[in-house]
Amino acid sequence: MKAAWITTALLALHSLSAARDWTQPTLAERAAEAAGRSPWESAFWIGLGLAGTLAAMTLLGLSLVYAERKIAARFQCRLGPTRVGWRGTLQTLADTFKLISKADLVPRDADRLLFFTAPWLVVSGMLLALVNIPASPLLFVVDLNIGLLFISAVGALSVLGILLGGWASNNKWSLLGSMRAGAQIISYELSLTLSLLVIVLFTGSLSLGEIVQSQQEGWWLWRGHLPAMVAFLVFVIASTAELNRTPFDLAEGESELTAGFHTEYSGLRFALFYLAEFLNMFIAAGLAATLFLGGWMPLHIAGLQTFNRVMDFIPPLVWFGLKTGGLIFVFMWLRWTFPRLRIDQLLKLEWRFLLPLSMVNLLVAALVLLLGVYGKGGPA
Amino acid sequence: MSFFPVGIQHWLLLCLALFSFGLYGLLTRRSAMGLLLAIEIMVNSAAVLVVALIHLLHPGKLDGQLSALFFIALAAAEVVLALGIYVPLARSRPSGDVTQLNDLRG
Amino acid sequence: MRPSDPFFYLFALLALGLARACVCSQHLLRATLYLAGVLFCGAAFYVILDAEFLAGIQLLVYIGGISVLLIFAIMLTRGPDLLKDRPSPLRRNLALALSLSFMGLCSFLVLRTDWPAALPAEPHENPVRDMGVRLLNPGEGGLLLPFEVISVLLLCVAIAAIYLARPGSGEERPLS
Amino acid sequence: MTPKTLTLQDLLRTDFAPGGGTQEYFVNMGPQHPATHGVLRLLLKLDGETLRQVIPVLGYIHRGIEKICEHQTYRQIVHLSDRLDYLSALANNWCVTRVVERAAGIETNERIETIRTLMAELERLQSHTLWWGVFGMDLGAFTPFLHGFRDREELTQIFEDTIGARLTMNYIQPGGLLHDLHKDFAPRVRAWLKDFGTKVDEYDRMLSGNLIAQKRLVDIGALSGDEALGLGATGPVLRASGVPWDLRRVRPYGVYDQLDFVVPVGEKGDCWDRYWVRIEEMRQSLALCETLIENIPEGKTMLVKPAAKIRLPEGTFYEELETPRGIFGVHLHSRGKDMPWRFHFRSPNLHNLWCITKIAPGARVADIVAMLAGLDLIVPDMDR
Repeated sequence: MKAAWITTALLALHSLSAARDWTQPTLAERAAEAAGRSPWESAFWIGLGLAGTLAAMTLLGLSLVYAERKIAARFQCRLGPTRVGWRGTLQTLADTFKLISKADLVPRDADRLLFFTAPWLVVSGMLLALVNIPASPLLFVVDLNIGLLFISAVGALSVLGILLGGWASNNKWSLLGSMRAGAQIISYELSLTLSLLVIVLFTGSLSLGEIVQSQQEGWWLWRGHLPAMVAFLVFVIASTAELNRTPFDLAEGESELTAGFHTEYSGLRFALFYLAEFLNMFIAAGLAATLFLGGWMPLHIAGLQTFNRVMDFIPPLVWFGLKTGGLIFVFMWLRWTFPRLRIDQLLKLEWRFLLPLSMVNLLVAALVLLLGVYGKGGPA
Repeated sequence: MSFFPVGIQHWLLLCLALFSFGLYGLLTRRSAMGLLLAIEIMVNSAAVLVVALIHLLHPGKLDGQLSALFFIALAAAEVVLALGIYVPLARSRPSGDVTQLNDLRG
Repeated sequence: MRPSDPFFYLFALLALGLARACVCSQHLLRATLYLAGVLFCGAAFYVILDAEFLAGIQLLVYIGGISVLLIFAIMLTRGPDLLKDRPSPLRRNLALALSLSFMGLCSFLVLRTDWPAALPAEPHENPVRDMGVRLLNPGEGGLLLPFEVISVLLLCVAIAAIYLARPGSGEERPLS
Repeated sequence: MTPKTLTLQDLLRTDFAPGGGTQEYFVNMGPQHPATHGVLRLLLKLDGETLRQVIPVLGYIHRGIEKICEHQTYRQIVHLSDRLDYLSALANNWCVTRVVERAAGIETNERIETIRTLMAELERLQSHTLWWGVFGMDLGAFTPFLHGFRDREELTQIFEDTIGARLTMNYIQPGGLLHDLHKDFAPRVRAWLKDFGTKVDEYDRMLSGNLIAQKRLVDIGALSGDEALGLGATGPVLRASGVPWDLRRVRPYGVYDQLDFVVPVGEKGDCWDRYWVRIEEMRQSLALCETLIENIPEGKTMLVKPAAKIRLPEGTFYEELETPRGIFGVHLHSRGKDMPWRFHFRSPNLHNLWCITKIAPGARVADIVAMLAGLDLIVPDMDR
């Protein structure tokens, strides 16, 4: 019986990985292709992309919150959710229903229009970025030729949402929190973008699909030598700051600002902020995995043919999931280990350390590219 | 001129309308901030106009996009400088009303 | 009718509505949000005009940079008097007349002009790369000089802004 | 000319002048705020993120305990003293007991004194453990909070076996102890102490050595020894400022005179010194408990008939001792009845709180949270 199960599972896995063609068209390309034939077919692909993104968003949000709670519990010598569903897996779903059914409170003197708009701005920014993440050749909604630029551009929508939400709440703690968030995100955006540019320099493309393709011979983390490694570190630090997670969670530091910009939010709108926070973490981790760790490309080591064949057997979605999951775990690990920085220390870290470092790093990357010493060595 | 297909005239009229809104704002606003917002609308409509004209008259030529890039950079510089003046100004006096800024007069 | 045409009308209506709200709103912070909306529509126009890179830059610079800066500046400066901006009826009517006549005159010219047909398309395999090459090309058709000039300008602006807004500048050089 | 009394309204004036370039504003930290650990209200005068002034506003949990004491018998007062600083309930009990015993002339035996000392030291450990967890949480690290509570929980269960209560102990009574030790007490305490020795090292690894934590603590909120004395600060706050004043050493009570321990003293009096002093006190208390648990003499644990009414002679009596947070004093004025005529508590937290007004100006909003955490305040003890 067991053997039958294993055989079936292996066959299914194999059919998935065998179906892999690394130049598969994305959903958007399918839609465009279909538009030439019939509008219905085009609408089908567009609808599939939208529905898939929304479903993935919900599922990811729920599972990430669950993972955070379980991992935090392990760090803190406790169990985490255990009651609802198998090992508490449905706990977050139950909490979501609770949040949705809660009374919708708006502070008396709040600016209602901005107060209502802010969470949607944050979520829309997140959603626009999410469609660009290449989870696997099959699960890739759009491959914009300016993908990377687009992702960092729509990230701005969430800054706008956070700033306006904090201001509109008419609460001084919220305002302080949103000012902190604004200053922090604008500052760290610089070194984040500079670290992305290193990879753009190596690949010569902004399209995430092409960036993944370019790592067929090896991940940029290894092939890019020192600059790529530094860029990876800077990216992880700066995106932790962009995500407002500990040790950079000053915008919502609960012991200082009660809850920062979302102090006055409750119910569904709070849930939106919360969802956006977790999905932005997924986007950051997915982006890091795509840029530096080869995206859905399997791990290959040059010269080990059998090993590489075995690695090829694992479907790309699993590879992407493993890499992204590992990075998400790192984010959570940081969060449950470190205390919080102070605002001036935070800005000092960026302007006096990370920004000069990433600028020099970009120059070194250009030098590496000019001398042509990249592209050799390391696990491919 | 019909609604479809969208041609040069449609784009020109759209940008003109946007520009006129900006002009209206420029003439009615009293606060420095409001003026800045109006100017941004005007600059943006001009940039769209340039891109649209080049795109529709000479498709594939990149000059429109390149000049729009310069537009964007200049607008960014202008806003940064304007805010650099505005913030100390608004802090040192009761409001950001430009009609009250007549200290250099006589 | 091209597939992008309905989108043109959609975003044109949106942009016009938001622009009107932006110049008429008495609440400066809301006006800034409307401005962000207008700029977002601008990015949409660029996409319709096949300039995706420009759309990305528009989002990054305008929404991510300028709108956030504007909101920051409004938050940093105090006072409810800043947030209300109500023009007098005379001023409003004059402005309306002036901008409408400008609009009318220019529309008249636009509609009267015979616009030439489009030239044959110049194909680009990778427009972003070609733009980059143009920007850094010192030779024929190259834009290296303006590019360098604007880089220097941006640097000057950054330094000037820091100088103007540095703490204590208000006391040392009173504007009155 | 009448002396001018400053009201809250006077303090609430902002020094804003047009053309000044900066703008000050007020923010209420509390009475409901996570960093104040209770209903304490701090009015912060801020300029951006920089603090200009801190005005503590008390009275949100005032229960009139001193007034209630005037209508309670001396045994009942012990019970009320639990409700002041609930993390040092045993020390508070002991202080009330000592003043009553001295006034009534009750002599206790060696066993009672040893158990009292042991319990007080165990409670110091319990209190500091909780403080450490909350301290981490205030700095933004949530994990220490649960680790601290985990270690405190076991000790609380040990207390529960013998005393029957987890927080409001009411254990040290005039004339002895409420109950004798539980039969499992000694082995469980030994096991816990053995375990806890490794835990303190774990605390060091988790928070003390963290670069961010050090950046947040070192040179923040420095309080000189003179200032600390002037403000009436006691306990770890005073010792962190370099004043080696520990009543267990300078005026020994219980069996402290037979014990050997070091009083940790800081240098600069900043948040880091306050942190370090408490961590070091944990190590010292650990050693003390290990000695005490092995040396509990035999004897009776209650020397007065529990039902007997205690009637004190006329006079004024004062006793003080060292709780985990500083000097706790009881001032008792008796007119010969079985109830006091006036009963006054000198609570350490009220005086320690006032240090914040000295050290906070010029710091950031985040620093005030670190300072409050370093002062280790218990709000019901201030308001009484």
